[in-house]
Amino acid sequence: MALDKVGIAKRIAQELKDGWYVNLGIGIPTLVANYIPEGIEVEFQSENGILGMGPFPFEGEEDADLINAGKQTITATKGAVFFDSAMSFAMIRGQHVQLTVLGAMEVSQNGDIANWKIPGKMVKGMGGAMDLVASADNIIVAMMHSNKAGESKILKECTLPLTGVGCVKKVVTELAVMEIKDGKFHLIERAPGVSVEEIISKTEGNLVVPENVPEMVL
Amino acid sequence: MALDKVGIAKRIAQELKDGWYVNLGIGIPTLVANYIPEGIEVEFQSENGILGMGPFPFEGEEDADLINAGKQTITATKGAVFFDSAMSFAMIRGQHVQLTVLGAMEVSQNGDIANWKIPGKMVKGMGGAMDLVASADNIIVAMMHSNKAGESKILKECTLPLTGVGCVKKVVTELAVMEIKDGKFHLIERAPGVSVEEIISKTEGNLVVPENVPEMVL
Amino acid sequence: MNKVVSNVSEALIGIEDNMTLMVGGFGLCGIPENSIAELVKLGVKNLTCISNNAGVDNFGLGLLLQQKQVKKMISSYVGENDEFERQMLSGELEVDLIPQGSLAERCRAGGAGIPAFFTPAGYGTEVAEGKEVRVFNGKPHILESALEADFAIVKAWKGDTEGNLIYKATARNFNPMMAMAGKITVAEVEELVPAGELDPNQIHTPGIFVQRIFQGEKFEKRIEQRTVRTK
Amino acid sequence: MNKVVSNVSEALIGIEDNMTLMVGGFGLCGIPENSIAELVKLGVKNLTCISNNAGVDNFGLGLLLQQKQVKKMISSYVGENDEFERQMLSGELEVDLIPQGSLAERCRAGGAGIPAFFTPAGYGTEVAEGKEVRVFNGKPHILESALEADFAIVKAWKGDTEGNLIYKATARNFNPMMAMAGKITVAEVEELVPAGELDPNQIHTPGIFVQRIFQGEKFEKRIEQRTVRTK
Repeated sequence: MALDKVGIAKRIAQELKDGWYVNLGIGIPTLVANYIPEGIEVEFQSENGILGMGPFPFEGEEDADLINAGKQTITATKGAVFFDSAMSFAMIRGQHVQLTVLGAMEVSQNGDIANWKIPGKMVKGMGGAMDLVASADNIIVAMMHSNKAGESKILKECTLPLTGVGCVKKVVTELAVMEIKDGKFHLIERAPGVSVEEIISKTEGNLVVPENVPEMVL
Repeated sequence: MALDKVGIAKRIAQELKDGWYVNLGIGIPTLVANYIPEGIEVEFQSENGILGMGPFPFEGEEDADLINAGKQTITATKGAVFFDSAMSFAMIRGQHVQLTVLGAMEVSQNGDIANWKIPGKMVKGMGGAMDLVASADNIIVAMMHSNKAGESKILKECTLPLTGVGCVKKVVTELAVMEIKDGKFHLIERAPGVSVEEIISKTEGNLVVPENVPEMVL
Repeated sequence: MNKVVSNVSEALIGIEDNMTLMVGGFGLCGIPENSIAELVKLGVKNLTCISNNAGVDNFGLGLLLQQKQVKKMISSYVGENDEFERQMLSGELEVDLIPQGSLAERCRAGGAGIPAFFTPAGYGTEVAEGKEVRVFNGKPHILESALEADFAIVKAWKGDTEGNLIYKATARNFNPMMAMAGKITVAEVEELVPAGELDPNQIHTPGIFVQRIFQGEKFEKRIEQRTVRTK
Repeated sequence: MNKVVSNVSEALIGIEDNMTLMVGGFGLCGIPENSIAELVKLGVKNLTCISNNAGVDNFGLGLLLQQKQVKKMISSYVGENDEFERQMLSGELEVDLIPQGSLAERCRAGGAGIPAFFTPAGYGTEVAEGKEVRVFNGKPHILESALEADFAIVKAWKGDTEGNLIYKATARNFNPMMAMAGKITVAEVEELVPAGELDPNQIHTPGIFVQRIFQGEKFEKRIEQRTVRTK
């Protein structure tokens, strides 16, 4: 069965390593913070100016001056730090953040990503995404395998304006975990109960399928 | 009679204007802070990281963590701020400091200045001087008219490695106040009792001398 | 150096049609509410606004968009601001969208006398069009230029009479860099104190960057996405 | 994220001959005294040191110069350090002298992922030799590149177990930018406190830049120019 958003977040959380600083984008990526594996410690950076982002505040304890990049009210952990946007992107551009998780409209087999604009129709803006994808060594995309019309978003080439070029290392969708290398998607895991055939049929880009594709363990 | 160091500092202090942020170099320029004209308020920046530099501390109140760019123990005024070196030079390079006063070994008639190195003999380093002279709109040099061998330091062209090009606006020596414009020195004032002839004889660079050269009023 | 002006009207004297304004804040967090309200009242038009985003439809810079006072936005994010998106898509509003980190750094560069710098952000995208590309350490970068503004309008938590500013939590965001890059920088603060009351070690924006400061009359501090958990 | 190491020896593990070190401080103010003493003890050689100056003959980085442990200095100021000047003039020591503001900005750039930027400082001087010149707003600028180091060694006033740092007064100087630019950044602090004790609003160096932190055993804090007035 295809994963729900929580499932995707849980699977991505397995990628976290002890001691990492992590930037989580808006949407599914934000949920990753709820499923940190036991025994490891990570710290969350939000590009609007906090390192050490904690959970949502208790009702009545919201502070308009304390939000994340999604403009949600948050809390700060012990040892947290606030800073300005230039310092925040110094951390990001300077590769001090070990992992970036973000959403996408399209990803291509050479690691291109598009997630900020549909010409003539919709413009959200790139926000910090272009800085994040151009800088981070380790980028995981959390997304749905297909759009609402059923068309694959895992492509040979992106059709929408790009956010970054050749930067995505791994994609986690409701169906599969795929690595991107050598200009191809490599199927690593499939969602519990999802067949390799379904993944192949919903993937437009070149997909390398090994003999044995293990199911995710969530 | 030629001015002493204090005299030079007093004359330069007359150039201060209300509301200015001012950077004073090591040596004679430092003394300028003691002669701020009455009724005006200026604030002193020291490039090692303080805005609002106050007088020397009282004996026993020195703080090793509170020094100026000359490594002298200082105090901070009310409303002072400490910052790092990048921020300090952001102020300087970004032209937020209205006046820079510094010393020189040589100045030329097109406003070049040399003050950091005598090849093969002496190297002090440029410290912040190159940033200061390249950035400041308003640079006054405090210096002696001649070197110890009696040779003019007010030159057609500098002979020593330059600190900056075409940047000096005004020079105050023990003998004279000179403005630099149109590739020439312009004699503005002479020290009390110093003759125009003496100034001319000690100035190697082209010197424009008006009919009437007033004495400084200190 | 006393930078105090008596109110928001005095603080904004000199702002005219066709000027470029930097406005601090991220979403509705850390925005100069009082100054924005005054800009609406003044009715200045054809403004170029440099601001990470444009608030929401009915608060923050969204108010200026509603009144059609803005000719051009220089921002990184449109997000949930429908009027912003509508004016942009219809061509009524010029928009220069740039990566958030580049925006922050370009403001800082403007204040710091650095006319241009290289960044990897935006390489291979629309953002790089017409910009110089150069490879450093095997990685392509694009040359970005400094941003400056006729007025920078920022909001701080505390400020003193010398213009020294301290921001609170994530309300700091773009305010410090914009404060550096304004020809005239106006700071509205929640609490204005005499010089000497703030710890000189703990100032976020040194007063040298601030020309005018005043205590804002009222701060609504609207929350855009109220997310909570239950005890 | 606990960054605490038990002492200076543990803090400097991995420093080897031929490495590039950034060392914070301005004169003798804000220098990592304990780490410098340990470097002398370790006897590592052929170091390239990036530091605004080299202390005095018998304190600060001057100690490493005396022991001939330094191959190259990248600094802005020699000043009153006679041994530094002597080794430089005799050619024993390679020296790259660069403007102080460029030095600070190049360290920041190294930490901030900005490979190069334009500055007016040094145009028309020796410093500009071999560097690209470009005119912005009618004024010539030179292209300066980022600096990075194998280790950055900084000194702070207070630090917490997460590596967050606060500096005191003008002892801040180059420390924050160097902390950003080290592949491994070591911070020695006068007072080490548990995470959560420092105000998150008032941190100068966020812990993300610091890999190792320890409380220095002893700080002599020598004063270079004791200037006083009498009551």
